[in-house]
Amino acid sequence: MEHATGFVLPNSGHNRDAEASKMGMWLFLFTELLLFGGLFLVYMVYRMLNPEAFLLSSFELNITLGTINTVVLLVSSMTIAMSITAIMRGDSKKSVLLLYLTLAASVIFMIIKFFEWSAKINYGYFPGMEVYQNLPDGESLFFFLYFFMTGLHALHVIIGAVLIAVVIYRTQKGLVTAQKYTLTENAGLYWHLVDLIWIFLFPLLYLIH
Amino acid sequence: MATAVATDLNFFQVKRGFFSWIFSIDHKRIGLLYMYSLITFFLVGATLGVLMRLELLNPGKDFLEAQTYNQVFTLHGVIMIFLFIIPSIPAVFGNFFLPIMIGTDDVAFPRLNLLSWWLYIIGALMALSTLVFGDGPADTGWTFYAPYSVNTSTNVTISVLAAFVLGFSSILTGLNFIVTIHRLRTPGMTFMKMPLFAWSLYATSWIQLLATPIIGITLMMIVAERVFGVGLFDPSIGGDPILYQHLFWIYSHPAVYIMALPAFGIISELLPTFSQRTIFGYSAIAFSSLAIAFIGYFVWGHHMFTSGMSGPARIIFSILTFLVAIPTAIKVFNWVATLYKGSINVQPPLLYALAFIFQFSVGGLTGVVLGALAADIHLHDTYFVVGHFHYVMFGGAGFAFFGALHYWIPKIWGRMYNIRVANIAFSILFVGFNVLYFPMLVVGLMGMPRRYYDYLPEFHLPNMISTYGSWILAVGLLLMLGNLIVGVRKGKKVGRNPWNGITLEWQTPSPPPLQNFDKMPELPKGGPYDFKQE
Amino acid sequence: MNTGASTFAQGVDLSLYIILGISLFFLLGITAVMIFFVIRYNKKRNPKATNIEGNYTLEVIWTVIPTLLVLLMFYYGWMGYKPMRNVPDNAMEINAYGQMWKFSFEYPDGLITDTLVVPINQAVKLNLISRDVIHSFYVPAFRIKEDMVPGKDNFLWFEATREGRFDVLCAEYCGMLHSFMLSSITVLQQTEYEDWLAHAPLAVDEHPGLTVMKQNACFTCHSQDGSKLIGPSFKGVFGRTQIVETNGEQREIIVDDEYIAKSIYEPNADIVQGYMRGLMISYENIISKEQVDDIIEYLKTLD
Amino acid sequence: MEHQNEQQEHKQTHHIISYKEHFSTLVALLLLTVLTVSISVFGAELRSLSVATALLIASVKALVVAYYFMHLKYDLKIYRWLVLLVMVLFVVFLVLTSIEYLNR
Ligand code: HEA
Ligand code: HEA
Ligand code: HEC
Ligand code: CUA
Ligand SMILES: [Cu+2]
Repeated sequence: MEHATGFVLPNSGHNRDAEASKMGMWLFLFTELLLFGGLFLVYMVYRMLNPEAFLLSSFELNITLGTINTVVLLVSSMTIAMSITAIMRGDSKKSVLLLYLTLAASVIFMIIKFFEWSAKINYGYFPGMEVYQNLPDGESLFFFLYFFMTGLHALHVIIGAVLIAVVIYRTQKGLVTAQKYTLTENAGLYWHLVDLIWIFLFPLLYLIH
Repeated sequence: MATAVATDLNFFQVKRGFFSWIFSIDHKRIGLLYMYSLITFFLVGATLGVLMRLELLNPGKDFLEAQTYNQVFTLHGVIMIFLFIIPSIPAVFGNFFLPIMIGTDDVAFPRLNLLSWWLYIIGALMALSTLVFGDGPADTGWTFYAPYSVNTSTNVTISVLAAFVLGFSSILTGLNFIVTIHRLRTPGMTFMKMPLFAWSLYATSWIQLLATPIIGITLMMIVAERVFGVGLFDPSIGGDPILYQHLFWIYSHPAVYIMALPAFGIISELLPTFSQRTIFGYSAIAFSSLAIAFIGYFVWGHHMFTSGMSGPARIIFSILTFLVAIPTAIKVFNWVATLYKGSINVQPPLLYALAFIFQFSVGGLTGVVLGALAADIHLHDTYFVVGHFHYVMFGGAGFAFFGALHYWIPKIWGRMYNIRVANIAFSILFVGFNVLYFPMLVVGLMGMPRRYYDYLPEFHLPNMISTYGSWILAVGLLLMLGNLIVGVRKGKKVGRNPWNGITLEWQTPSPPPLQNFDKMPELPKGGPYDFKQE
Repeated sequence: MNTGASTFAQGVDLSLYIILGISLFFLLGITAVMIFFVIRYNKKRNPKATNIEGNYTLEVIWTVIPTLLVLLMFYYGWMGYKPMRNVPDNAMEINAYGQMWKFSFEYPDGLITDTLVVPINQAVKLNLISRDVIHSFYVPAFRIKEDMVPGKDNFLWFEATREGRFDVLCAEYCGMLHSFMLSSITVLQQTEYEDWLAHAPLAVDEHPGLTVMKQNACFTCHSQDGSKLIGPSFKGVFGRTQIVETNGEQREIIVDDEYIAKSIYEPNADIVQGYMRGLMISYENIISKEQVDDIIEYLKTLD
Repeated sequence: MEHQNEQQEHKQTHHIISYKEHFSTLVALLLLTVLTVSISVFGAELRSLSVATALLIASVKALVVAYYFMHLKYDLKIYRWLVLLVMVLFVVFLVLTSIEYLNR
């Protein structure tokens, strides 16, 4: 930063430093990972204590929908990664298009999630509901975890979608360019994290067969 | 490049007015914002501590109801841990001095830094708001153990959410510091030429970053359980209350090193400056910080030796606990060796550093006693533990904080407090502290459990002495703060370098200009504590 | 520290002495050296400092020696602890219950007491059971402590080596009257113990409802003389008109059989005005239907 | 010296991954998904093994995402070390906790 007297510190915090923002993003992802990590730990313990109940309850989940959602997220991960390639090559139109695709995928994911959740809630599996109260011990733990983990994940999907919308807006405004694409990169990193977590949630919740 | 053109305006003068402070993104101002708010909360928490001591002066009811007493110690714990000691040194002195000591003009993300402070204030207000509505502040102890924390009708939900917000603030500070240290060191300052205070903040920041999310999610589970009426720790659906304890301590044990490591950093700055020589064993001290941070993650089970945890786990956690004492021991020995053949200038900051070494050793060694399985079975949840953690947290981290205040206040405000009064205040504090807390160790060995509103008559004498100690301590504390405040406003002006230090902050005017330096800082050639050149 | 009165005391105290001894040595040593340096190398005496960057040998020494010492400390801690989890086969089993804020004990023959009486030199195993939140069964003189965790079986054993009466304290915070959750262990000679057991007040001449309520510690929260404790007094409770809050709405009820039974099984369904929710736990799995009827009969007599 | 370093860093981060490479990554991930779903649906005999295989496949997928989509492969080395550190930390949490619960 320019000093009143023209004196400049060599490594100044006010310089634009793309590497620093990226590092900040990575560190933030680590905290997110450990946030879910706490839940995975709880999951592991309860699954160890109630293997049969977890098996039984996982039959209630719909593998087809789960698989579709997995594919949706994987594809969206690719589109956002490609959008970074596009912006680095200076093709902001293509970049925006790919971002829109990612956004669309997030909406599809949420719609499917919505149907899954409402089906479960209609059965009364939601914590505090009648059926839930009468489930055997381990199964109620499973459903509590199911709602808690997928709920928290869905929250992250929403945050990611908002972030992507911001990137689209700023790219269209010309604020994101081939020289200055950290924002897209960071949004991409965040979105991949959402994908990463799902990669583990999916087998742990749906595939205990 | 133009050099050495002095500017007249320091960071206090560039802008004025309340809003220029609370929306400032200058790391120095944010550091001071933290300082003012922290000390305020400390006084609130300390007043609660004195209240408890008054109630415990005699067995039986003195003037508090049982329920009130329980709320008082919970609030005392929450304030002291989350609002005072965890943020203390990193948020105040880390913010103010880390960028200066590594020769840059701000942290990597100044706006994020301001956000951290705001989150801190919001969390603090939430924690204090529990006082005014509903059934009052939580009465669970600062550990919020399930299932009691799920059953009680007091404002646990808000306290827990407050802790969550405060955790977020802490994470963001840590993230900011890590990036700052990686990206913004001045050219020529390699990791191995960094001041040890920066090293200790680096290790601390990693703990903040990687441990805090676990408590965040755990506290959310408590909230969920309170909201839905059933939950993951609810035994009636097969949940395990002990799992809550695991998750809580996975964070809270590393958290004790969030409190201790920055204090170690302060001591590593004070000793070389006041002995006018290099630190003994620079790399041993630097790497032991990382070792403590790393091993510290794996000893959480020592808080649960009587919880019904399985046998092998108890043994593993016990042995790991002993291992974490080694890097700390290395530090202590290196500090003492730093005094050897120095030219020691006994000033208030050094006195605090010496008191730190003594009191932290008492605290640490009692910690080692608690780490032993057999001893902990007897001592767990007794006043011995209360004595242990006040010795490490207050006698250690707290005294380091006071030492840092005395060390850097002349730099921050450019004025010196009255040294004689500071020495007197120190002596009263030191005596008061030990009279207050040593009896707790004794009464703990006798078997008095903690969180007791009332106690058996045989525990009377030590409790009485302890309460008298709290009065002495109060006098010392008020004298110390009063002296500092007078010093800041009316003290004699000092130049750049009143203590003859050589880390970079002493090369800039006091108070520093907005950009931190008025000329290119010069790195000492032989590492950060190379006093040879003068 | 009071002298130990169980077979564990020796191991625990030994580990304490060893660790405290080593600690004291280091503490005094460090402090003395520190003070000596500050005086000897004071600015006045030693105006010119000597720079010493470190010493490899010293670093190794003060890493290795403490490591060995802490391993020694660990060993003694472990040895003192080891017997605590190995219950001898001939141990006598007693169930120990913890609930807000009272301990109670159930002997194999069904005898239920508030304080524990055991024979000397006899291994006793306590099955630790909590009925509400976590408590901890602590006998300082015996150097034993173990938590009572709801939903989880835990245990503890000891063998008393001295006659006398020893305090039992609750060492895990469990709510308002945590510090009043006390009991005692009386250690008797075998013959005296048998004598006590034979004459134990198994069947006292009191109302069965009163017995049930005593066993479940109702009176820590409810008085019988009209004074307000944590819950409403039982004096004149039956038939009185009362304002309660049900699902957030206030309504007036008359205390009858059904209401009392509901108050015991679902205490949070109706909250009496002026009292707090969540303090009283549900006794659904603890007090049987018949016992509730006894309680109701007894409450009717209190006017 | 430092400046030179930064230059190098910039070059490194400027690596552009082609669309084709991204597409092949996706194909690999989809194949792995098909694999784990079919093991779970058809391979019920594997039983206890299936948890391990499911987690193993998930880890491989995660690694692929991190390496290619998240550019770890082309980034500064330090990121790889940090990711490793976080993973080790978390795995030790899991191990210590399972030691406790398996011996209950
Ligand atoms: C600043 C905070 C801080 C620090 C640094 C420490 C440091 C240590 N603590 Fe402490 N601890 C707390 C804060 C802290 N603790 C708190 C708040 C609690 C209670 C929480 C609650 O329940 O509310 C607690 C509780 C606690 C317990 C649980 C007690 C119980 O509830 O039963 C244990 C048990 O192992 C323990 C052990 C240790 C050990 C081994 C260290 C070690 O790191 C200490 C290392 C230091 C030294 C060893 C001294 C210096 C070295 C020498 C002088 C050299 C010679 C040494 C040797 C040869 C060994 N602590
Ligand atoms: C850094 C942390 C820290 C600090 C500094 C302190 C400081 C003090 N604590 Fe601390 N304490 C804890 C952290 C801390 N505490 C924690 C974590 C717990 C556990 C809580 C739990 O169990 O959940 C605890 C528990 C605890 C207990 C045990 C309660 C129980 O188990 O029943 C006691 C009892 O004596 C106590 C006393 C004190 C006292 C007397 C001080 C004093 O040293 C305070 C010093 C200050 C003064 C002497 C006051 C001077 C100032 C004034 C008088 C102010 C004037 C007022 C205004 C201007 C507004 N504390
Ligand atoms: C931890 C304290 C506590 C204990 C122990 C306790 N109660 Fe209560 N009880 C309360 C409180 C507080 C209320 C008032 C709030 C409510 O209605 O839930 C209450 C209400 C009641 C009421 C309704 C009283 C009225 O005036 O409407 C009955 C009946 C009752 N309790 C019976 C019992 C019995 C029987 C036991 C023992 C088996 C018992 N309680 C143990 C705290 C307790
Ligand atoms: Cu029961 Cu404390
Ligand atoms: Cu600990």
